[in-house]
Formats: sequence, structure tokens, C-alpha cells
Amino acid sequence: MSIAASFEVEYLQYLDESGKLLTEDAPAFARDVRALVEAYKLMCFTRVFDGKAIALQRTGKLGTYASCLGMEATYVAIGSALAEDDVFAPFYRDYGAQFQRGVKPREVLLYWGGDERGNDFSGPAHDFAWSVPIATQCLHAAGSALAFRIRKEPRVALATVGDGGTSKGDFYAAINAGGAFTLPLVIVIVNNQYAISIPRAHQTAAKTLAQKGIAAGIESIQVDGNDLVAMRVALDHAIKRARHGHGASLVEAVTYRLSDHTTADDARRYRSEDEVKAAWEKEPISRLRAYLQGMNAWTDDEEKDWLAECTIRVDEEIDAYLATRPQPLSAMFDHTCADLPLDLERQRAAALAAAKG
Amino acid sequence: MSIAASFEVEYLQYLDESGKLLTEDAPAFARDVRALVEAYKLMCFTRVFDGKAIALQRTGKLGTYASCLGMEATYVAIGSALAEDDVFAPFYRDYGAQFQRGVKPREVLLYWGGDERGNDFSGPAHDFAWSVPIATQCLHAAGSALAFRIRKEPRVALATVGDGGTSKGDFYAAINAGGAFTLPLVIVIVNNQYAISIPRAHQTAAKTLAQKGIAAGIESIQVDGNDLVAMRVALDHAIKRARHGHGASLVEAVTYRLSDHTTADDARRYRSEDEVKAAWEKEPISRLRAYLQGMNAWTDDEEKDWLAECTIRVDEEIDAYLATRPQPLSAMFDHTCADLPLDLERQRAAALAAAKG
Amino acid sequence: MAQINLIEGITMALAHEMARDPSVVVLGEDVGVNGGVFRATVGLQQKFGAERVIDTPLDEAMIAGLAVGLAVQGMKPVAEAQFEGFMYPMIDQIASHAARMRTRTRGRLTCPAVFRAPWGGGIHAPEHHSEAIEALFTNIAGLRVVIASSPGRAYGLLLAAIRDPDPVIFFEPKRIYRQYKEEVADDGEALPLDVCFVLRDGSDVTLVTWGAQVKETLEAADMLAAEGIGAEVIDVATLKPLDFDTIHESVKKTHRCVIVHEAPYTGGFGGEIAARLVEHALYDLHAPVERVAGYDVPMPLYRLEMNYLPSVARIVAAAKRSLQAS
Amino acid sequence: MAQINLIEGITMALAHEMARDPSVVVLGEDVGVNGGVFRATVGLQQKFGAERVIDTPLDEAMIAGLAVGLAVQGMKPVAEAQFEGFMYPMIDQIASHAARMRTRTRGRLTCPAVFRAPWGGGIHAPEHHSEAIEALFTNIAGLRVVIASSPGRAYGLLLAAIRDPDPVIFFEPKRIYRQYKEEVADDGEALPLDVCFVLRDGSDVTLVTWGAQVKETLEAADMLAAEGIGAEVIDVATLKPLDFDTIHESVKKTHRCVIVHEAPYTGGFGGEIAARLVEHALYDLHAPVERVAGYDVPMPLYRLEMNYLPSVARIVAAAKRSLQAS
Ligand SMILES: Cc1ncc(C[n+]2csc(CCOP(=O)(O)OP(=O)(O)O)c2C)c(N)n1
Ligand SMILES: Cc1ncc(C[n+]2csc(CCOP(=O)(O)OP(=O)(O)O)c2C)c(N)n1
Ligand SMILES: [Mg+2]
Ligand SMILES: [Mg+2]
Repeated sequence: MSIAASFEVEYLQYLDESGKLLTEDAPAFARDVRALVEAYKLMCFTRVFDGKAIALQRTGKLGTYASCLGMEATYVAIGSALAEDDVFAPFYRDYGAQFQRGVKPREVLLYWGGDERGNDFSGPAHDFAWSVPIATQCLHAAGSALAFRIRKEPRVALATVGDGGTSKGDFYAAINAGGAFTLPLVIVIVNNQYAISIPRAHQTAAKTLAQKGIAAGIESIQVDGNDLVAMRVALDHAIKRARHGHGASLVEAVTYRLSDHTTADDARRYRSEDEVKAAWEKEPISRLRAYLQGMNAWTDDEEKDWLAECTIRVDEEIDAYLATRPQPLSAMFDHTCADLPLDLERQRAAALAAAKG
Repeated sequence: MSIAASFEVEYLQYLDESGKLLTEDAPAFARDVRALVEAYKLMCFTRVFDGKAIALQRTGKLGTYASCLGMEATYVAIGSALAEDDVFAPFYRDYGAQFQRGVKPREVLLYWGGDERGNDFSGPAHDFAWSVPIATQCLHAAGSALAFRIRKEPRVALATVGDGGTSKGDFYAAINAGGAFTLPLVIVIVNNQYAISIPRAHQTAAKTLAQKGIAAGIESIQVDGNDLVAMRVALDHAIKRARHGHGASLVEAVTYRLSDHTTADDARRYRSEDEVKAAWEKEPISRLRAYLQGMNAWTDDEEKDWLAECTIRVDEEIDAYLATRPQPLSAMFDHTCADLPLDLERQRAAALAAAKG
Repeated sequence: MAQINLIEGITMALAHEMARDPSVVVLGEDVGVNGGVFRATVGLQQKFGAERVIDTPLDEAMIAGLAVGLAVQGMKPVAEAQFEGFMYPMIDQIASHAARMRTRTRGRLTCPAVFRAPWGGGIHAPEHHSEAIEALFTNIAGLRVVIASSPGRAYGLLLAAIRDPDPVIFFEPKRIYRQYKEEVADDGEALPLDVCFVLRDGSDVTLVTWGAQVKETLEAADMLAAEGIGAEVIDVATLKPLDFDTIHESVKKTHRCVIVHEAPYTGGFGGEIAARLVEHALYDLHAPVERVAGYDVPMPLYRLEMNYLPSVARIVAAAKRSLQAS
Repeated sequence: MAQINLIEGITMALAHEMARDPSVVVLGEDVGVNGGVFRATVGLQQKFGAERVIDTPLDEAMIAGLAVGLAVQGMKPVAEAQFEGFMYPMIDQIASHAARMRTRTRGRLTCPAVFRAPWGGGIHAPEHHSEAIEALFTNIAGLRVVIASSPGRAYGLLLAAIRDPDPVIFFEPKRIYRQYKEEVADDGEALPLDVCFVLRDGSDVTLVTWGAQVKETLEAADMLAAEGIGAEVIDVATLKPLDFDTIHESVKKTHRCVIVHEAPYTGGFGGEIAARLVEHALYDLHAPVERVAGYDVPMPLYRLEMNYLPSVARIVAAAKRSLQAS
């Protein structure tokens, strides 16, 4: 009996729950006040947006909506760590990252409002649209990374996937391809502890989700996903490695879904109020606020002003969303393929005629 | 930074390439001469069968055939470690295991000879048939194990899968289910270094295939698959754990495919003669023979007699195969479902009429 | 006798069969503690325990493969895909194994599994939650493909599907899950899996449909009746094996046929029915067969979905075209 | 001009397009060093390097998903499934993403990928190596579904498929990979992806087919000709979008139609063509349409496969039935 291989999965956290630095030798980023304030503001903005989107759904002005409550640090870290040229392949609650990349809130609303034009968004034109079939987007990121490798472009592809998504073959295939092809790929597991009603512990017997990267032979780390500093440090490292040809990595962001799964869900059916209350103690925004305030980098007045401004901005976006003119019926046909075949031309004409009555 | 989890993958080997024990404190099984001779004889039988099956294919009397040359120890260990009541879900070159379980060589030939009756074999009636879609059988074993758990039966399901098969989502899903449901499941990776032309190193960046079990949180071990003793010890342990409710495990058997992938393949296109020559040095049969002879448990005369007997027995099986009467055309219809629906009755009648001309 | 809606028919059938037959197990994502995202399995885990109502990790290929393993080893798994749009990863296990286990082994092994999924559009759901993909299964030999369209048929057909000794694909039109209630006795009476149901008699035109379109088709028949046109309405229910004889009998009488389905037109199962007509009923037809179907475009997001789905108006217009022909 | 067989037409098209367009890449299992299990990609890796002719790990869902990612980011991937029977795990990525990338994003992102696979039975292959599963793709909106049946059409259609700005499913009838050689110029001339090819003129009956059955159908036409019956033979080639007009023109002339395919009868794409006839050509038909197809059973292992596949005799008999009708 000998040892064929051994592995360690590291856990990264810099800020404790009360916003104090856990270590003396914090990374430079922990002192980058400007960047931190920027990130903090976007986290707040995301939360304001999220609350208003849920309210819109409740009043019948939006379809089913997937909240990102509690996951703001993870997503804003992703958005701020990526370069514009990089490719982002989100799943469906990645608004923080997407806002940073230029996607407009009104576009998010359009998508959940049942209008494809939300996917024709203002973010980088090469970014992927929202992906509903769980984990499939991981392979799109891997394929994008393969394209960059082939074309020798110094670009990185990053996909997010949920804790539930790590059970799917596509996730595994993507990290395995990332390792096998040494791809400029980063997969971030947004471990918010639930896949609808299924708790993290039921998805897998793996102690950490990060250790799944061992199966693919790629660098893997577990991070406090509610700690913006730790998330950025981990992502910066992973993205840099990827960009410099050192291959793929896996980042598990440990966070918590404070909301229902979507507006169609009622989380009280499957988890206790105590658990949710405990999770609120660890949420990312108050933690970062405390840290910034500890550094005198953020005041209560700034907080008040910024939240007010967020409300105004989000309301503007909502107004723009609500004022968007509906797509014509023909839109259903016109983007099926580059040139409509005869069959579709005929169907299009019939549909238009039928709509006229 | 702290350590969230750490892992070791052990490597198990008892017999070196020349058939010497590598350790003083060998397991009891290494002294079980009767069992070892039994296993040795079956390994030889399997090899004789294999050679003759290839010859049959070359003379047009058999369809494409997948050889097991070089993997005899792995398969015979599996066959001898399982109880009859356990369920075996093979892929397509697991003859050694299957012979042990009662499958007749003529049935193997029937299957590769294009006749479904080969799958209606004499092995345990609950064993799965050969599975061609790579890795899909892993889930059948997991589902079987789930059935045993539900019914509280002390049975184990074991599936084999190739090194190539470990890249497939079904493999990953099966080990993950094994961990998540604490199933009486053993998955054996028959790592013969190639998936057709793709070498092991191209399948994955993982250093060992055994470490893929870490992703599922299950016990995993790498074993010299050409060492019958090590294979049996590892399997006995895994099967016992499974049977006693301690859950799933993964066993990587490191071996080598000394043959072409199948009779439709020409391995010289993608690997060197030197490599194959080196692999012959590690092959399992001469190693075990040397070990047995070192213990005075097997003589040259016994060797000669047994090989002669194998030839006779395999020839009988081949004769039986060649003498098997063809299935009637109606067989194509009759097993589609329990009761033929009207549509199929009509098609069956038409087909029979058409065949009459 | 209870007044129940379609999804309650599903729940009632599952509960009935689980009580009757200990080998029946339910598995899928969120089917246990949560009772299913549509509440189809609500209460089952409390009643039958977590060993028989199994919340699985998130992987449909896994769910299907586990179901095959369970079924081959003597269980009767009812595997749920949360939406039909997530069944694609199940197809490999279904086509490569479930559908051929019996014939592959000449009857030694069998696969009595049910693969059920909510089906179709019209509920303002997000992307991928509204597909109608029955035609991906009807060309796979060895499967039954069934789709319910009323509370009573949901109950009776699902019972039959679970009892069937071979694999069954079972679709549930989610748009009409809660459309209306009707009296359904929990009497364990299964419905046959090889007949079409004639829902309404008529002698002028035959309207053939399945799933959620039964609603629009019956409404169209009402409108036609108001104009003195007698439309016979057939719910195919079991697409495969197809009970063509019932359809043929009707067309012998009406000489006209309109086929309605929400899956895309080209390659949809409507083509199969129309084909059978031109093979076996050519001389009975007094007018071209009409198909009212989804268009050959991916199901649009919900703002446009009602423009995609066959409407009452389109069905009525097709029926009238059919009556005007020749 | 080279004398080449069908699979050499595939190789020639791949080599041509890779030389012309640096964004074209080939990926799949054993496509590189080994040159493909059927030798379709032989020599390509030597010519274009391992970065463009990519041996992948063994997972078809992965291959399809990588192809989507590549295509969306500006490459033109030609992804191979080693056999059509291993395409099932690709369907999710194809249906959920490739087919709808353009419409989902209103044209912002596109997916110009080709998914190619050897197709069909008749080569004495093991289980799962002989399926004909085109009908699983023809009801998925947003796809083109193409199948070659001669060396020249293999070359021209594959060129067109690679150049098409949207995803194309490309099947290759492996049974006739090496059936015969013909002169094909490596001139980079693509064939259109929206027409049927009339392979033989005739005025008595129209025989419609695709893929490997073109062989038997042409042989059947020969036999019919010997009896004085003029059979027009149409190779559909592109199943979707369907060039029904060419078929219709022929039936206007012959008034009779036999459709031949090896996929199972029920739910096969033959149904779509028959359906179009009864919708649009009812009054042109003087006889019931006939379908000569595989049976509704899983493709048998090879001892029985020739009993499963449509034979010349079955085609001739169907044509004669058609001529005797009315
Ligand atoms: C393939 C597939 N199966 C099922 C679903 C339905 N579904 C939507 S979200 C979800 C849970 C996802 O959980 P997780 O991956 O943890 O992400 P989270 O929503 O928690 O962020 C499920 C099952 C889906 N979208 N795709
Ligand atoms: C899903 C699937 N894809 C492709 C194939 C074709 N194929 C047959 S064997 C094989 C390689 C398998 O390699 P491995 O898993 O290492 O098993 P081995 O044959 O080496 O024992 C491939 C690609 C298949 N049978 N199934
Ligand atoms: Mg989650
Ligand atoms: Mg191998």
C-alpha cells in the first residue's frame, strides 16, 4: 500500500461576519478602498433591484423571477474580476456580475418579462445569455475557452453554476475538459445551499464542492462567497492563471440564498426560519459596510444617499421596462435562422394573417 | 487561508511483475492457494477463449469482437469477489467476470455474432446485459443498489467502466448518487490506458482515475489491475463495506489493453510497439503463474494439461455457437413489449409475408 | 367521489398505486419534502416515506438511469422530469436502455418504468419550461407515449402506465393542470393504453388532438356547433401505439380531418396521423387533411407564446376550410 | 478530378473547408491521431494540426456543448458523434442551445455548428451502431437536418452545412460509405441545403427516400423499369427545411408516391412527407401513399438487420400496390 496522490482543498476568507479582517497580512485588494466602495455600491444596487423585481412580479408585471438575495458579493466579485474581453456564461441569477459588465436592469426585466430582447443586452456582445438548463452553460464557457486557446487570444471564459448544478454531467464534463485541454476557464460554484428544496448535503456526499475539481485535476478552492475580498482574491488568482495559460480552475463560493428559489417557490416548505435567520448574520452587504466604515471609507450619509439613488435608478429602469413596446408577432419567426426557408416564410405569413383575424 | 478538506488516494499492489510478494504481511487471500489456482485457471481459460474469438472474427464467423487481453486479472477478481445474488453491470469486455458468474462462452459469441439470445445468458438472471453506450451501465448499477437499499436486501451492485468512460456524465452521476444515497455500489474503473485511440492522459488531467471518487465523497482506491491478489483484496473490502451499509466505493484497476480496441481497430495507428512490449512485461497471467509456482502450487504439467483442456472446452463452445439455429424473423418483433399492440401485430404479419416473398 | 383537477388526478393515481404495490417508487428533483414544483407529489413522502419518494440530486440523466436500474431489479419507478424541457438528458437512457431492455435480452430483463413530465406552454413560464416534445419519443421503438387531458384520464392513464410491464413516457399538459375539476373515483380502475377517446360526436368533421389542445379543440367544436357544424373530437391520449382505427372510423363518417397539436408543425406527431389517413383512408377523405400546429420556431418566451399555440380561431378556420374544400 | 467514394467526399469537404476557412475545427472521439473510426477525418490532423483537429475526452454531451461554445465565439466546429446511436446525449445541447441561440438573443449570438454522425444499419455492427434517428431532430425548430447519399452530394452538402450560419445535423449513411466511387471535383462548390434531388425521371410513380435507401430505391426503379414502369426517384437530402415543392411536382405527374426510409415507421419522417401530400396534393393522388420503412422495433442485432431494413422487394411491391390502386 502506497500513496498514489494526495490533495488539500483550501478555504479562503478574509472578512469575518462582523466585517473585521481575520488576518494581519491581508492582500492588497483589501486596502483598495476605491475598488471596495465601487463593489459595495454595486452590491447595494443589486439588492435594491432585486427587491423591486420581486415586487414587480407580485403585482403581475413580471413573470417568474429568480432572486439573488444574499449572493451579491459573489456576483459582484465575478463582474469586477473579469475583463470586458473575457466571456461570461451565467446561469440565471447573476445580475450583480452582469450589471458590472454593462447589462441594464431593464434588460434583466425584459427577459423575465417574457421578451427575448432582454438577451440582446448591453453587456459585452460575446457574453452568453441566461441559461436555464442547469449546468449546460459550463460547457459553453469551456468551448469558448477552447476557441481562445485555438486562436491564441489572452481571454478567459468564466461560467457560474449552482450547488445543485454540480451534480450534472455537464458540470463535470466542463471541468474535465478544462483540465484535459488546459483551458483558460474558471468555473464558479455559487453554493447557496439549496437547489430549490434540495439542501446541499443531499446533492452529494462530497464534504466540499470545491473538491470536485480534484476529479478533473484542476486547481480548486473553497471561498467564503459572502466575503467580497476573499472572492476577488480567489478570482483574480484563477483568472490570472487562466489568462497566462496555466489552465482551468474551480472556485466554490459558499453563500446562502436568503430568498425563495424563485417567485414561484415558497421556501418555508423546506427550511426553517431559524436557519434563514442564522444565514442573515453572515450576509455580505452589512459585512462589507462594516469593514468600509471601520476604515472610514463609507459614512451613514453616503449610505443613505446611495440607497436613495439606487431607488431612483432602478425605478427609471423599471419605467423603461414597462414602457418597452411589445415585439411584433413576426419576431417569433425572424430570428429562427439567418434566412427564413420557404416553409417558415409561409408559416410566418399565415400567422400574421391569423393574427389579423 | 485554512484547509477545508484533505485526501489521499492509496495504491494497492502485492505481487510485483515477476510474481514476488512485495510485502511480508500479505493478506490472507495471498495464501489461499485453492482460490488462487481457481482464479488462475479462469484467467487462462479467458485468454484461450479470447484468442479463439478473435480468430473466429477473422474468418468471418463472428462480428466485431472486443478482446480482454491483458485485463484477465481484473475481471476474474470481480467475478470471484461477487456473490451470485449481487448484480453485475458489465460493459463489453468483461468475460472473465461473467464466466465466473455462469455466462457461457457460446453466449458471448452469440452476442457478438449478432444474436440477442446471447444476452439471455446462463449467468444470474438479474445480471445486466452487455452495455455498449459508454458508462450508462454505471447508473444501472446505482439504480439496482438503490432497489436493494429500499428493499433492505444485503446485496451489492457492481459496474465496470473503462478509463474513457470516466469522462462521461453517467459515470460521474453514478458515483455521486452512490455517495449521496449511501448505496451498496462498487464501480470498478478498468483503466486499460486507452479509449480506442485516446490515451489515458488525454481523457483527464486527473493524476489518478481513483481520485474522481473524491468528487462524490466516496471511498476510492487505485489498484494494480494486473495483480489478482491486490484486486481481490480491494474488491473484498469494497463489497463488504457496501453490503454492510457503509456505502459506495470506487476502485481503479490499472491495467493495459494488449489487444486492439476491437477487431475493427488497428492499434498500431496510435501507439508504439515498444509501449506494448513494455506492457507485456506486466501482464497478469505470467505474474500469477510465477507466484503460484513459487509456492509450488502449480506445475508445468498442470499448465500444459489445463491449456489443452481450455482449448477443448472453448472449441466445444464454438461448435455450440456455430450450431445454434438462427432466430426466426418473428423474434425481432416478439420481445418489443409484453403484448404486441395491433400496429406491431400487423407489421409482424407483413414482415413474415414479405420474407416468404 | 372527489372533485379533482388534472394534477390531483396524477397525485391520486400515484398514491393509489403506491399503496397497492410496494414496488412503486417515485423519484425526481423536489418530489419529496417539497411535494413537487407543481405539487404533483404533495403528501406522498409523508405517506410512504423517504425511501419510496426520493428526492434526487440534480441530474436528469441520472434520474433516468437510476429508474432503469430500479425497474430492471423489480421496482416500478415513476421518474419525474421537472419540466419536459429537461427531459433531453433522459433520452439516452430511455432510448438506449429502457426501450430495448426486453428485446435486447429476449425477455430476460424488463423495464417497467414511467417517465413523467409536465408538458407544453401557456403558463407564462420561463424559457425551456414550455416545450412539447412528444415527437422526440414517438419514433423510438419500444416505448409507449401517453398524454393525459382530463382529471379522470390523468388518473386512469397514469395507473395504466405504472402497471404496464414496459416503459411509458407520460406527459401532463401543465396549462390545464387546474383548468377544471370533475368527479373521479379513486377506484384503481386503469384506462387502456391503446385507445383514442372520442370526446364528442359529430358527423361533419373530425378534430384530432391531445394534451392541452383538447381544451381549444372542444371550444372550437362548440363554436362550430353554433354554426350548425358537427365536429367529432378525438383525444388521442396514447400516441404510441396509435389507435388509428378509432380515427379512421370517425373519418369514414365525416370525411374530413383536422389535426391539432402544439409541437412544431414539421416532424410533429400530427404528420403520423395524417400519413395514416393518406395510406388507409384516402378514399374516405373529401378534403385535404389540415394540421393546426405550433410553428417551426423555438417556443417563444411568454409574451408571444399565445401567438404560437394553436388557437380556437385557427382550429375553427381549418375546420371550415376543410368543409369548403371540394 | 478524383474518383472518390462517399466517405472520401466527407474527408475532401472537411479538408477543403479547413484550408479555406481558419475558423473551421473538427472535434470528436478518435478524429485526430486515429483519423476517425471510419477514417472520415484521416490525414486532417497531420494537415491542420492538433489545435484544429481535436481528439476529445469521451463524452458526447461535452462534445456538443464545446461545439456550442466554440460556435458562439466565432469558430465553425464540425463535431462528430462516432455513431448516430451515441448522439442522444448531444440532444440537450443541440435542442436547448444550438437550435435557439439566434432566436433567444434576437440575433446577437449565433451557432454555426455542424453535428455529423455515421447513420443507419447494414454493416454488421454491434448494438447501438445502426440506428436511424433523424426523426428525433426534425421536430426541433431551429435545425437543418441533412443526409447525404452519394460521394458528390456528401461533398457539396457538407460544404454547405459548414458554411451555413446556423446549426446543421449532418448524417452519413455508413452502409454506402464505400458503395461506389464517382468523379467529384474538389472545387469548393456547395450544394443548396433546401432542395430535394431528382435522381431519376419517371412518370408512373414517385419514390421518395434519403440516405442509404437511395441505393435500394434506385435498384427498385431499375426493376420496375424492366417491367415498363417509370419510377421517379427523389433523394430528399435536406429533410428540414423540406423542399416539398419538388416532391409535389413529381406527384402531380405520377399521381403515386412511395416513401422509403429505414427509421421505424411510426413517427418517422416519412409521415411528414405523406402528411404534406394529404394536405397539399390530395387531388393529385390516384392511390394511397405507401411507406416502406423500418418496423416499430428496436434495430435488431445484425443477424436480423437485413430483415428490418427496407428491401428492394418491399419497395417494388409497394410501388406495384400503388399502381394497382384505383
Ligand atoms: C436540467 C434542469 N433540470 C431542472 C431544472 C429546474 N430547476 C431550476 S433551478 C433548479 C435548482 C438549481 O439549483 P442550483 O444549481 O443550486 O442553483 P440555484 O437556483 O440554487 O442558484 C432546478 C432543479 C432546470 N432548470 N434544468
Ligand atoms: C456513448 C458512446 N460513445 C462512443 C462509443 C464508441 N466507443 C466504443 S468503445 C469506446 C472507447 C471506450 O474506452 P474505455 O471506456 O476506456 O473502455 P475500453 O474499450 O478501453 O475498455 C468508444 C469511444 C460508445 N460505445 N458509446
Ligand atoms: Mg443552489
Ligand atoms: Mg480503456
